[in-house]
Amino acid sequence: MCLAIPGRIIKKDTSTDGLTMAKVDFGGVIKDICIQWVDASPGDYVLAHAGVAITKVDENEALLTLQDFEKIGEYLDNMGKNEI
Amino acid sequence: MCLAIPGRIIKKDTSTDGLTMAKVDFGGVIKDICIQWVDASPGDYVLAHAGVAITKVDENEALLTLQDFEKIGEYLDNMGKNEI
Amino acid sequence: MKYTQCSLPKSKYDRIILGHGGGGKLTQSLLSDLFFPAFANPFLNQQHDGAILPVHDGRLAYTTDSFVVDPLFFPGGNIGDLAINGTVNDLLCCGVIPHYLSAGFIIEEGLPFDILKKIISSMAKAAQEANVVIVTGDTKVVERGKCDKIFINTSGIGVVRPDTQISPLNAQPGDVIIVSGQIGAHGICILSTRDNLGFETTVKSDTASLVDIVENLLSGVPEVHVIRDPTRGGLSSTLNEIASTAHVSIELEEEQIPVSEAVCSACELLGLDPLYIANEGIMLFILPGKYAEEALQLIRNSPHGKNAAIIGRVIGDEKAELSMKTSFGRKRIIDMVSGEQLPRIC
Amino acid sequence: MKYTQCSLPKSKYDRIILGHGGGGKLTQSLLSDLFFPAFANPFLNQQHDGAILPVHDGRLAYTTDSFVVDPLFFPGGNIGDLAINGTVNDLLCCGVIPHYLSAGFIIEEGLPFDILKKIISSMAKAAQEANVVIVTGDTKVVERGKCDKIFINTSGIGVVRPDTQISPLNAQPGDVIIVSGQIGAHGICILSTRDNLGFETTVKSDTASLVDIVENLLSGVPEVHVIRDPTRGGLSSTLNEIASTAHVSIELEEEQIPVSEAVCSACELLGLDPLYIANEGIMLFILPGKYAEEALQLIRNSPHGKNAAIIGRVIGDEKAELSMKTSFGRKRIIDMVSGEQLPRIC
Amino acid sequence: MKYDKVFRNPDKVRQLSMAINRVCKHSWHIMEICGGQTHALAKYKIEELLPDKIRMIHGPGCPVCVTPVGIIDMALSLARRENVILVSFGDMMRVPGSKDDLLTVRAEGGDIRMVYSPLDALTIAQNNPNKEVVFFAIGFETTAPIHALTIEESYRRKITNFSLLTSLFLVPPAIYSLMRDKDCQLDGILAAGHVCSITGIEEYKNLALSLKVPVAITGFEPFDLLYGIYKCVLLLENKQYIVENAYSRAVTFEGNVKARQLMRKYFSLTNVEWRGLGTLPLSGLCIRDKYEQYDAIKRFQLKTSHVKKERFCVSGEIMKGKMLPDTCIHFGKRCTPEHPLGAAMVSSEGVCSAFYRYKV
Amino acid sequence: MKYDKVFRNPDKVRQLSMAINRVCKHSWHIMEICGGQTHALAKYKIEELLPDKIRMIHGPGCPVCVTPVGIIDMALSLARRENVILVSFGDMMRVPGSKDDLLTVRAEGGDIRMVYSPLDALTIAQNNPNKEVVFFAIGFETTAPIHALTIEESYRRKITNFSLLTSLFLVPPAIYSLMRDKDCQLDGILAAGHVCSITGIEEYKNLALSLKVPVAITGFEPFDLLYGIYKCVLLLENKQYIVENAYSRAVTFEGNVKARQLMRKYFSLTNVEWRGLGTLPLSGLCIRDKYEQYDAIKRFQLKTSHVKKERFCVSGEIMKGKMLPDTCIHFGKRCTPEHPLGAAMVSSEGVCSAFYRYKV
Ligand code: SF4
Ligand code: SF4
Ligand SMILES: [Mg+2]
Ligand SMILES: [Mg+2]
Ligand SMILES: [Mg+2]
Ligand SMILES: [Mg+2]
Ligand SMILES: [Mg+2]
Ligand SMILES: [Mg+2]
Ligand SMILES: [Mg+2]
Ligand SMILES: [Mg+2]
Ligand SMILES: [Mg+2]
Ligand SMILES: [Mg+2]
Repeated sequence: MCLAIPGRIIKKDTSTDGLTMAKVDFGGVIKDICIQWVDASPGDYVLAHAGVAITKVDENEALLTLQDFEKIGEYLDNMGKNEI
Repeated sequence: MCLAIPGRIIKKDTSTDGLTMAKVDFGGVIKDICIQWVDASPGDYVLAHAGVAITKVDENEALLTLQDFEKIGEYLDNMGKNEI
Repeated sequence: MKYTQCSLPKSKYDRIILGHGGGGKLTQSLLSDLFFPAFANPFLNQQHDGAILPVHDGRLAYTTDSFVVDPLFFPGGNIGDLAINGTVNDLLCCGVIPHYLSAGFIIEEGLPFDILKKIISSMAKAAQEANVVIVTGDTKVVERGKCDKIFINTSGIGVVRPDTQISPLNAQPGDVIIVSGQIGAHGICILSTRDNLGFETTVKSDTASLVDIVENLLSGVPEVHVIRDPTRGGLSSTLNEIASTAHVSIELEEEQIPVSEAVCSACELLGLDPLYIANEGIMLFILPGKYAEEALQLIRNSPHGKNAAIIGRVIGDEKAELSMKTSFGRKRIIDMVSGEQLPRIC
Repeated sequence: MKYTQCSLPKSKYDRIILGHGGGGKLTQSLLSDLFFPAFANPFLNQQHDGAILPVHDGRLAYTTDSFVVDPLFFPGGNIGDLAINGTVNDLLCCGVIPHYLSAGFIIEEGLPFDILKKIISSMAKAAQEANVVIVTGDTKVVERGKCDKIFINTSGIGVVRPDTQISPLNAQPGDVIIVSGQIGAHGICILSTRDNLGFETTVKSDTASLVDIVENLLSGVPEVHVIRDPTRGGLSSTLNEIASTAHVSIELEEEQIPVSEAVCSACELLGLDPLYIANEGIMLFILPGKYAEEALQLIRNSPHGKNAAIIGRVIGDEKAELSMKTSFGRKRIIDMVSGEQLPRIC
Repeated sequence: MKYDKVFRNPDKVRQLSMAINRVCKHSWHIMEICGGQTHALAKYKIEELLPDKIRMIHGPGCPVCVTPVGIIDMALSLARRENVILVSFGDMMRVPGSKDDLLTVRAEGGDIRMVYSPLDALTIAQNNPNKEVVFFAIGFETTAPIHALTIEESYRRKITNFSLLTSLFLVPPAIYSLMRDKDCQLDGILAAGHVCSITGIEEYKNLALSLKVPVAITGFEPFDLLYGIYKCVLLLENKQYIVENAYSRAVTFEGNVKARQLMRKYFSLTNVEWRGLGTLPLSGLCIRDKYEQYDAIKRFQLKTSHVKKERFCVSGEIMKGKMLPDTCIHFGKRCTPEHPLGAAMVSSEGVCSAFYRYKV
Repeated sequence: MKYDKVFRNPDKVRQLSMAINRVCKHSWHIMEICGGQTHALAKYKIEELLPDKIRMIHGPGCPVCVTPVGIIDMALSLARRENVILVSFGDMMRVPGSKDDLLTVRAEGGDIRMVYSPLDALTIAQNNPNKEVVFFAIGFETTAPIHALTIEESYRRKITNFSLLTSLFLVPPAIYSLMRDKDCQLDGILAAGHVCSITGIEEYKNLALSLKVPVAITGFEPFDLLYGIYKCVLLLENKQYIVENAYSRAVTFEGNVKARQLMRKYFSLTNVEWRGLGTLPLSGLCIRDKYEQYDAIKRFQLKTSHVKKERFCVSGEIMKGKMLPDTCIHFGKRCTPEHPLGAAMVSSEGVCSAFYRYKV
């Protein structure tokens, strides 16, 4: 459920008094997305679901995940060495 | 103006409380025509214009016209004889 | 184990949905369940992007027409046989033996399958009668409201008979004009179904492929100059076109033109002229006067040609105009109609 | 003498009205003012019910397609060049040299003349580029609301090159699959214009006739088994069809399939799969593995073939299925889509 | 009808033609009032059957042709409204207003329907309760009572979304106007048979007397036309300024009383503009104030737009017998049935159109 | 996004696969909650990268699949009304009600529109003021706040012709229900990352604790899925019944507070029926009485039609890990994506459909 994909905010739309909208770039495809639930600025990544940004994508956390993965790799490498 | 063609009343339509309508046969083509302005029965000919019978066709008068025409013919024949 | 409720199966859609035009499984099933069985022939069964057809040296005739008739079904036929007959007749007009047809369908989402089936089977039957095969096809489905139930395009290929030269250019002074039957039936039949102009009539569409007539004629008469089917725009448009293409004048005899009483009456009712009414099973032949009687007999001996008549002649006249001798012996110019013929009140 | 007021002249209608399809003078003027000059060629100028065409002994390929695209104009093309390119490509798929096209127009009353003119001139241009001539045609006009602005049917005839046998039946184990360019552009381009699903993208339709590629390929490689254009239903439908027609299995390599980033992104946004998206300027070639690299070079050297890639191979497998090796080296069945692909929320 | 064929019989037609030749001693300009008669004369080439001494003048009796541009513009503006269905006779569809015609507006998206009978417009109104249905009610005395009938029926059926855009004309005022022009060339008149079926003969008696012009009430078949001309020539030669009923199978002295009552109930006399003739006093009909909800002009507060007079057409002169259509400088050149400059080229009943269509 | 590609990197995926093989000592049934995850597992053939000891169970997290027949029938009946435009996500179009689906009703003439966002339905409502626009609002916690937003916006923009036919579900009650079945085979859970973006982590902590089941909050890319499985296996092997956030770039502890506030403002908890699972207490959301004008069921006084139980589908059993889709007697025979018997075959997210579509 809940197809959501990450996109980069290009520009906030300040023209309307209602919803906070922004142009969001999804890998070359641009769509108007409601961003009023996230505290994000142009350049930030958001996860958009059904036309609304449900969360900001935390790039720092992404890096932490990848660092954790590297540790798994190292751990396995060591384990591998030990086993062989 | 006023394209009107003769047709024969096939059947009066007694189903409606409004306009007096009839099925009228125009040489094999049948159309519903309003006949409330004419005093006509099935078998009678009417002249229909824009869906309404504007007059009954008087067959007797038609015959009289043709008789008059015959007289013209005779008259001309005689004249012709005289002239030649 | 606990069974949970679920929906009824739908073995088949009973209407065309957009997916039937999507190029996927539904399209495939439409082809394999309906089109292929109806039109079965080895060429179509190639299931290729196109059909590969054998030909021999010579000349081909190639034609196309789209059919958009409303209503789809009318006394005497439906859009399906119309689409076959129309294109077969156009090929016949080129003096060829019709061989191969293509069929392109544009279908409005929601068309009941039953309707489509009837149309397809009429097409198959008409094709068989005309001895042609439908060798390639295409189906598109458009959203509701974006087409009127179904449109059919057919194109056709025929092989030109050796030694025949049929062309509107060939009409020449001394030729006679023969019409293969009573005119105006198709147009009047369709008009009779119109909501606000409609009427009851026994007139049936004349839709038919006229292979019989053309074969009989061409096999018996050595020289035929022009063959044309006076469809949209009727006799007057077709003969006007021929006159201006061949730079000849054409003179018709009002009293010789076969028109049924019912067609005449419908025309008088609406202020129309039978010369401008569409035909779908009528051919015009233009050929040398010396073969006139022979040709007339050959045509009249064909199943579709019983009411054929010699209706006029070609004269060598700079004006390249179409005229008609009225019943009172007077000559009247028959102009091409401008746009659609509109019913008149005055 | 007293002059009385009268209306302004209307030298021309600026929109199509029903009368333009009536077969009378307005139809004639449409033909002589617009169609004949745009498509000028000696066959069309015969002004007959069909065109008479010379052919030599051999085999013909014959195909038809209707075009109902909405919008009429889109980045990269319009319905006019689409209608030419689509039919030319279908002929190319038969391994033939495309020669003659027919064009059948169904026009909604009210279509601005300017729009029609642009479409016609695109058709003329596309025909010229593909070196084909439009030899016969037909125009119908339907009432407003009974069609979506304009539909075009084109059918086409080509002459089969001697000694070529191109057919989906010919795919055989050991063959490779080559795609001529990046997939999905046309479908995504059209989808981006949809009212409620639309998005901004730089993706342009790929519409093009691929005569260049096919000529280069066939002149350089002695054996080509299958040529197909993966239009509606995309790569997956076309390859599934080939697999089931030829009773072989096909295995693709996910990583080799060329897709632009923008097409990928649009697909992710709407939950679609590029394998199922329509193409209009892409060809699939299936040929013996030994010619793979040579063929790839020939295709890449053609103007429309720069992004060509070898994307898979034919294997001799009873199942006659289409599968794909994912980036993780796993095999996945690629089924034919059922009906239209629908955008997903979940 | 068993008498149909008789009245087209070529032998009879030829005999009548001979008879006219015999009885006609002097030169006469005879006007057929009705466009339908103009049409039939042209279609059957009847003028060729007349002696050179007789010249037929084609009258103003085509409602399609004489409806002024201003009213057509109103119809076009109504047809362009989202909530309006404009209903019209087929012949009105191609008549140009100051810029467009109904066919063009329909092509642009206007909901315009053709009907055979005004009564069909009521059905359209009933089937489209959320739309305003306006019938473009053109006509002479023959058609006007039928329009009145739609008002009566609309009231009876409680239809509230129906109204008429009227353009209704009366024959006698036009004849008076034409004949009183000092240059007018008319000698005799063929009255329009179908109009007289409604109106009866009375008012033509007065007209014949006061204008000193013989009137033959004439039908539409070739026989009828020649018979009317024959009668008219006899009257002319005998200087009898009376009415002769040469269409007695369809016209009675009193006419259609019921139809006239209905017409009077809903319509009153008014000055109207005739395309080609200008405004003539009390020459037309309008809906009585009492029934103004049926009057589209009032219901939609329509205003006559200012109509530019950039192009001119001489159809008024043609109707007075001063010119023939093909002497108009535009005839067949800038003015053709495809692109009519003037109303007389528009309707197939129009004098210029009939001349063009059946030209030799 | 620069991290997109990274999370699909085949090398990393292979390394994770190896890591799971290493750490997994026992047999585990792990359920991915979300249909999107089911889809991705199938599309990337990720189960083939797992040790045999791990069996993935495909959970109930597809709103298209679990929406009951009765509500689909309501949508169909609304779509059939002349004055209604029914707006829906694309995936709902082919889901069978008791007799038809939306595609069929559209083919029959129903005005049914597909949108990308519920906000687009508001535009449709504004553009069609004379129609009732009903949005078929299906979803879990991710989508429900967006539906709430349409109510808020509809009020702000003074749109009075807009309402929602809701079919809204909550994940935790379904997990509780499945896990409490004594035959349930589930050991660990991959929570749905995008749901958790909204809900945060709190309630999953309680769930893990009370059900004694480890939970890994998991994303949707191949890397993410394997990373979540890896974390889950570690927890399982270590008997740690806690929540691990394996999708921390998109999920925070507190989740999306604003979205939840809006959701609570307009919706309240209710018992709902899940297609395949039956009615579960307080497992869904409905529009609060205060805003009942936005509730299509009340606005149109819809009644659940009686649904025949003639055919059966075992998707509920599949979700409990008791059966695999291809052991269903209908699978691939009477039940295919073209003619689905059960909901799980309908949506491409559905477990049977994913199984069928990506079958080896
Ligand atoms: S030819 Fe045209 S411009 Fe001239 S009088 Fe006739 S209608 Fe008027
Ligand atoms: S295959 Fe069909 S019937 Fe069987 S469980 Fe899946 S959805 Fe239900
Ligand atoms: Mg043709
Ligand atoms: Mg034809
Ligand atoms: Mg023809
Ligand atoms: Mg095709
Ligand atoms: Mg429709
Ligand atoms: Mg094709
Ligand atoms: Mg094609
Ligand atoms: Mg193709
Ligand atoms: Mg044609
Ligand atoms: Mg339209």
